[in-house]
Amino acid sequence: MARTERISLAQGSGGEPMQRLLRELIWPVFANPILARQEDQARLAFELQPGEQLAFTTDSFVVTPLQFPGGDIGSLAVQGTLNDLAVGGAVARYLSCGLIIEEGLPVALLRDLCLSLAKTARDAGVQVVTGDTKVVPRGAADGLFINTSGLGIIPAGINIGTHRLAAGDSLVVSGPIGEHGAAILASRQELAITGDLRSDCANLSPLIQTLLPNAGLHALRDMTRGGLNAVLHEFAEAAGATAVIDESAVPVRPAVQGLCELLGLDPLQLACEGRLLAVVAPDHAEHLLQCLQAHPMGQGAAIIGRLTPKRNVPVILNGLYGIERALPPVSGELLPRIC
Amino acid sequence: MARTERISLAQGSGGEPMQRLLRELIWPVFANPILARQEDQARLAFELQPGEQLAFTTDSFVVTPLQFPGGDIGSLAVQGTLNDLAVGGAVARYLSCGLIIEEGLPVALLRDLCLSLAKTARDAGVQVVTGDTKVVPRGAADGLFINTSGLGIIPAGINIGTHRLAAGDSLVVSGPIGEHGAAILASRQELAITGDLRSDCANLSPLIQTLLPNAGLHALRDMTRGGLNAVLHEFAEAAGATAVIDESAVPVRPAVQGLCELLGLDPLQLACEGRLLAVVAPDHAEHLLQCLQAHPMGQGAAIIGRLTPKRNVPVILNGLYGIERALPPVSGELLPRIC
Amino acid sequence: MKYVDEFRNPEAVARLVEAIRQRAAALPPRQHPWQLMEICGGHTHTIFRFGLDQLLPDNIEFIHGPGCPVCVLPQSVIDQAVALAQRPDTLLCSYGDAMRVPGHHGSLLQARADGARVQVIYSPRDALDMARRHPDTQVVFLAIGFETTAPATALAIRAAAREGLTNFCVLCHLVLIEPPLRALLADPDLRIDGFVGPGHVSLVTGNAPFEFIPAEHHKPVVISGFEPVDLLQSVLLLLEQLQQGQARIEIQYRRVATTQGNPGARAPVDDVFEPAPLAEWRGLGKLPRSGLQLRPGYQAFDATHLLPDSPAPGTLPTADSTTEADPRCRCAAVLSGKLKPGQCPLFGRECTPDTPLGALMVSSEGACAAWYQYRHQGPAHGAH
Amino acid sequence: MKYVDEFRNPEAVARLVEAIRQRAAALPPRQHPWQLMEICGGHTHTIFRFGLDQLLPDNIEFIHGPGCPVCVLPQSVIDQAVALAQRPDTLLCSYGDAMRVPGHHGSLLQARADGARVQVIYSPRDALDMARRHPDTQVVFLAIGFETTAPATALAIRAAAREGLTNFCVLCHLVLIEPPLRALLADPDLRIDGFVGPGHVSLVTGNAPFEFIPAEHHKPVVISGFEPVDLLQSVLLLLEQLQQGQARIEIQYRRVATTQGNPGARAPVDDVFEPAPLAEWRGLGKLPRSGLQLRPGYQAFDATHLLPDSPAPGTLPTADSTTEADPRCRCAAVLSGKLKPGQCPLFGRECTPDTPLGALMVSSEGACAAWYQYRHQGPAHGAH
Amino acid sequence: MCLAVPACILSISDARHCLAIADSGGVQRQIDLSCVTGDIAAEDLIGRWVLVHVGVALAVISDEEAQASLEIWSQLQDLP
Amino acid sequence: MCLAVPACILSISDARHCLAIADSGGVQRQIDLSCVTGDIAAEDLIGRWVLVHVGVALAVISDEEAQASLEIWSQLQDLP
Ligand code: SF4
Ligand code: SF4
Ligand SMILES: [Mg+2]
Ligand SMILES: [Mg+2]
Ligand SMILES: [Mg+2]
Ligand SMILES: [Mg+2]
Ligand SMILES: [Mg+2]
Ligand SMILES: [Mg+2]
Ligand SMILES: [Mg+2]
Ligand SMILES: [Mg+2]
Ligand SMILES: [Mg+2]
Ligand SMILES: [Mg+2]
Repeated sequence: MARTERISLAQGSGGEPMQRLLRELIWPVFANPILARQEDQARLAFELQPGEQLAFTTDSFVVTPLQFPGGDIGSLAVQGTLNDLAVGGAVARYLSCGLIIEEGLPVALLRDLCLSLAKTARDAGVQVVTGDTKVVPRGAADGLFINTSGLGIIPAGINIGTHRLAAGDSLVVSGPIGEHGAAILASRQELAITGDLRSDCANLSPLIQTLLPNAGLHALRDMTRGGLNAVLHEFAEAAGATAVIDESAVPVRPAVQGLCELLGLDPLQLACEGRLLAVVAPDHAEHLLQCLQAHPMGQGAAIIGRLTPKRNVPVILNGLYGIERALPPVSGELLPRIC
Repeated sequence: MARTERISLAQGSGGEPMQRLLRELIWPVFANPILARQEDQARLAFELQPGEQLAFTTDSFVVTPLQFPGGDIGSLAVQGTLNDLAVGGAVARYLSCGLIIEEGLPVALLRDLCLSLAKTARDAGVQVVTGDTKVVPRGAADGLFINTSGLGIIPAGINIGTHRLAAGDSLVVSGPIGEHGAAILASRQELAITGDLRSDCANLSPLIQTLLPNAGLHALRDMTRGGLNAVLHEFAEAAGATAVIDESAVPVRPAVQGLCELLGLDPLQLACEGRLLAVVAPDHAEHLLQCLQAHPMGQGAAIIGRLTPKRNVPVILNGLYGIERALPPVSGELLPRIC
Repeated sequence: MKYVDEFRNPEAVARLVEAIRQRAAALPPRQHPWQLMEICGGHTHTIFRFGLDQLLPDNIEFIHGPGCPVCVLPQSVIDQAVALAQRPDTLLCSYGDAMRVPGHHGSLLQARADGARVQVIYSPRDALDMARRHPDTQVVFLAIGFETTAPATALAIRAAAREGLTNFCVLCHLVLIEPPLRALLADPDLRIDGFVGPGHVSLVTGNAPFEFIPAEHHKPVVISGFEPVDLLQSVLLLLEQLQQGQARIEIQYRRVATTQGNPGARAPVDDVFEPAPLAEWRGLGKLPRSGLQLRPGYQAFDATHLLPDSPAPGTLPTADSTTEADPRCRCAAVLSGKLKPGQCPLFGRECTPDTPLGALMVSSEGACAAWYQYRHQGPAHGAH
Repeated sequence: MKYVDEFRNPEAVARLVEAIRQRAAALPPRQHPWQLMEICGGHTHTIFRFGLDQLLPDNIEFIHGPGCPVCVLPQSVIDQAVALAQRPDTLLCSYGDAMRVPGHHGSLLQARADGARVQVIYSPRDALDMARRHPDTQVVFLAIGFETTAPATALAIRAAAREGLTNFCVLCHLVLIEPPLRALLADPDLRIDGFVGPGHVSLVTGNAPFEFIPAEHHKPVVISGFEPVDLLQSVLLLLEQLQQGQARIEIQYRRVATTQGNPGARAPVDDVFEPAPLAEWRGLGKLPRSGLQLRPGYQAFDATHLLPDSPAPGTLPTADSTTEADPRCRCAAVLSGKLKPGQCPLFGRECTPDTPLGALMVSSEGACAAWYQYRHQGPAHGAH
Repeated sequence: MCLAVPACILSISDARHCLAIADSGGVQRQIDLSCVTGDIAAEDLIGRWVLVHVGVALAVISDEEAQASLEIWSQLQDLP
Repeated sequence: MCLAVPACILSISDARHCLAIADSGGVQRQIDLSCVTGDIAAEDLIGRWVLVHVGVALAVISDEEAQASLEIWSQLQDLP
């Protein structure tokens, strides 16, 4: 029988087939002494110095397709959670990993995705210390969903967050936007689009570490679902301010722009998975930009606008011809347009 | 339009419809000051005393149907994770909550399930401090999946775990087994079975707190997927021993037994969600049993067997007529039999 | 991108704006501004996206026309599409644009959330591919659009016929640009002075659908491209005609549009379709010979056969028509330039892009939707 | 549970065991033990679950018979079921028992993991309900079983016929108990001394299928219930006959079984089915008139019509038959009591419940599977 | 083969199709009575025990015979 | 209405059905050339730019006319 070996419901049953899956595929991939104890909970001999805070975050990853140019759901599941820790100034330490597997997923694919997850974690110096594996019937999930939760330490003295946003602050992006969203859209079979599109997904922590010493840094956010648009609205609302963006200053790669022209989409709404928006006091903006541009992950960084005292809309785009217009919030699912 | 209000993909888009969902449904339900900061990560001013350990666990909940006699996916998602913390001796403190919602889920149902989750957490004295909400297309999930990760503190001096298991130890269950699995099976439309079946799902922490002072307590496990059978195999393997069970000592409620007779299933394989197996030094077993029976959640507790030096199989059942037989591990999905 | 970036050049725009300003100043003085209607929603989109209306001098004003196939889609067609999508064996394929348009029982997005099978596609060929890949599924393609979009639909139907695909059919609401323009221009109060013609319709049709405008109404038409430089050039050409008292069709979009249009694009349409006696328009009512229907030889591809109360083959769906959902709706006045969107009493209150009541709020190309998104975010911020 | 717990009573069991021991001691001495075959897998299950074989004296031994409809299911039927389940519009409904049985291209469980639609049901009526609830889905019910199970299948088919359900049909592999017993008893080397008769077949059929055993082979038969007390009583009754040199049919399971059986259960079967000329058995090959097929009036419910190379209507599936997957398989010897399961060279090595090679390892009722699960967990632990 | 369980008829759920609700050890399911209503009306089976296989009642359990069966072993102690 | 984008023909992917691969700003998709091959063979369109709407090329772009269009504004500075 030359059947592709596939995950069966039995492997989620709690019995021997599941133990075998864990023993042969899951545990070896994530091998570390804490996980190896096979208890229901990881036991961490954690130490927190005075002034340090514990950062805790969770994200589920439901990307389709599971593998895409530039990454896969495994690497993304680590990067996304590490980024959510990093934008709070935290140094990531431990991850959990919850797999929800659809019956029928090829075992080889699952292994590749878990290896990718484990490698990304290892490269980032974090351990997957606790996990859970569920198998659901065909049609009850879409191949594989991964939840990761992350634990990290925010060093004493770090104080960034939306509470520090203020009118006058400069807005800086770390690179061209929309590349993850564009790569995912193009990867979907039904649109049958190819091109020079790669997800920007990345662990932003090393980049963020270089920014934290900047005394003018007020807040960071990784731009994920809803893209730059969503973070601008979130920050404007949190600051009680209006974000004014120079449209032509926003870096967009040609292929992303091309895809958007073809499908009638706005790059500002496309997701990123390895870009951040930094908000910084105006007199520290240049220095922050230089820090970003000096790092391989921030070469395409740009100052794109500023927070201003509140106006009638939360986000304003200053267009190519100097005309301001409102940037409406993302209003739903991204639908390609023909008109 | 008298449409049932249903979750739409737009509500997972990162844009305004999603913000509205979070603002109007999710955040109010979980209301607490840490979550209210709406950062990408919870920031916890955690303090660990010397000797204390941090316990970290994760579980995804994929139960069908979403509501069942005795509970729902929301309460279960809290109880399951709290139990995984508690069996390590930890006092739970914080939870994360990752929702994966299938497009089309009635909003009222989602609200009920979230309220149930929040209430269960509140009743247990833990806060949901970080979360994530995804919406996937119809057919890409089964209504709702919930991942929770939990953080707790293991007090200094607590040392239970599989490393302490030893031949000679007594095996004690906290109550009748298989009730969750039986209730779920019966709730599935395709079998069309009704009866006096209620999930046993419960937060075991209060019960476990009464057991921890017992110096002979070696290990605890909540019996979930694979039921008592799975935990016996896990413990026997970890201890390098054989578990010998008196079949007639294992408490099984009549309706659970009835369902098993009807469908040709073994109650030892049915999941529990509020029962534990305790392993205790033989001379402390009686005392542990009394502690259990003194607590409302442990009234049906029973000593069911013991760990013995390793024999040819990991688990042996001593039957009604004194004949020993091997208890094979759960070999897959639970399939009703006609012969 | 080539043929895009050059036509957005800020310097070119600045010079064109200056030339327009000078030309406008030379127009005869009058009380109300000179009104130019851009027929096509694509132009409306460009105007708002780049703020071109704000670059124009005070005495020149854009009026946003009826040329958005989504805005004019009647609720009855959405109802039919929803009914088809709800059939258990059926997959409804739709352009993204039509997904949010409300019918009487909600939109296709809502129907999908309720369990109907709906797939967003980019090209009619994608719907055809769905039918090929899923032989056990009845694929229904919701074919909307003007003359520009009809050829792709016709080509897909011809391919299905050639292959003998029996699980592919089309719910057809293809419409023609001339009838609504005629209806609009029949209004004796219409104040519009000139028309920016829809370049992408024209490159298929040629000038024919627009010839009645100068001929019968003595108003100039300039067939325009869709980038800022195109549109501003077209405005300039219109002002020149107005200044000189001329009224003829000019083509600004010469890189693709010609007087004759593209007969190669019309041929498959003529083969597959014929004019329908009546078609319904949201906001405009029923207009004679304003739509296309399948010719008798292609009846097998008519999805209305699958509907429970299937109308006589070959007629456009007209059952249960409501041309306007709310009597307070002022779409007609906005369309004819008598009111600005913000002056409709429903604007931004009951009528928003998430809950559109009138035709012009439905698609992001609609005048009210564009106004809402780019100018306002609700009435709390005032009318301007 | 009433009629269950009383028949598991340990005191009753102890007394019965003691009586058996005394009776066995009174049997004439001989070299090899007295072998009693429990025909039915249900009895095998009880024996292993309660360890009844270990309670018997040394000179009494159970031999596990062919009476498990899952164990004897040929690979070709599974292949057909898989092929049907893979059809995009088809839902295959199966008893849980048949899900793990391997065909040539894997089991139904594997097919489902690969994307085929398979639903586990408890009753044929549940399959019928599926067809009613999903009128656009072709529901195929994999009907396996002996005479006990045939009435439920017949009732479901009659209900479907009455309702005019066109999306319900049956892949039928209903078999009869007498032909395999005849085949077994035809073996001149067979050493079995008496038979524990299958109570649940008997309560439908009455004694008829077993009458040839005392009549033609002069061996006693006791029709037995399925609880320990039932089985041990039956053993006792068999020993009495053996001691007295008798050979007749006795009924221990009198609370439900009678000499005549239940004509009310046979009536729907006779209405819907007729004997098939041949049926295939895993491990036994093809046996004449050993199965049931739909009568001509019920051909519309024959799922084999949906198969690409559909056999002539009314014949049981026999294409591509392999009666044994592996030539080293010793199922036949185990079945006839010549070998214990653990003595097969494949047992616990290549042949395990997860990867069954022979018929007797397929279902948890199979002699080898029961032996494996209750006695051993692989060869590492030795043969006993 | 042929797992069958005793069940007590609680009520007739569909008289026309001879369907009843039956209880086995505390769980209830709809079963088909049509094979056991040759000599007895469905309603008269309420409170009686039947033997159920794949949702069909195949026999009415004779309590007398059951008791007789159980008495055998109590007499066994007198066995020689 | 009628979002259309310029695209450069890269190759003929299916000559029989007149399908080509075209590039718009770095992304490629299959498009249908059959409406623009009246006067010119499909292969001769390789390297040419067309205007694409819903996957169908509706016109071959005239570069001369495009340049002429662009020259208008450069002459505008001379305007009175
Ligand atoms: S606001 Fe709505 S109702 Fe009013 S004119 Fe605009 S589209 Fe029509
Ligand atoms: S071990 Fe397998 S092959 Fe051998 S007799 Fe048993 S079932 Fe047949
Ligand atoms: Mg997060
Ligand atoms: Mg995140
Ligand atoms: Mg984030
Ligand atoms: Mg777990
Ligand atoms: Mg799927
Ligand atoms: Mg856990
Ligand atoms: Mg758990
Ligand atoms: Mg646990
Ligand atoms: Mg998140
Ligand atoms: Mg589903």
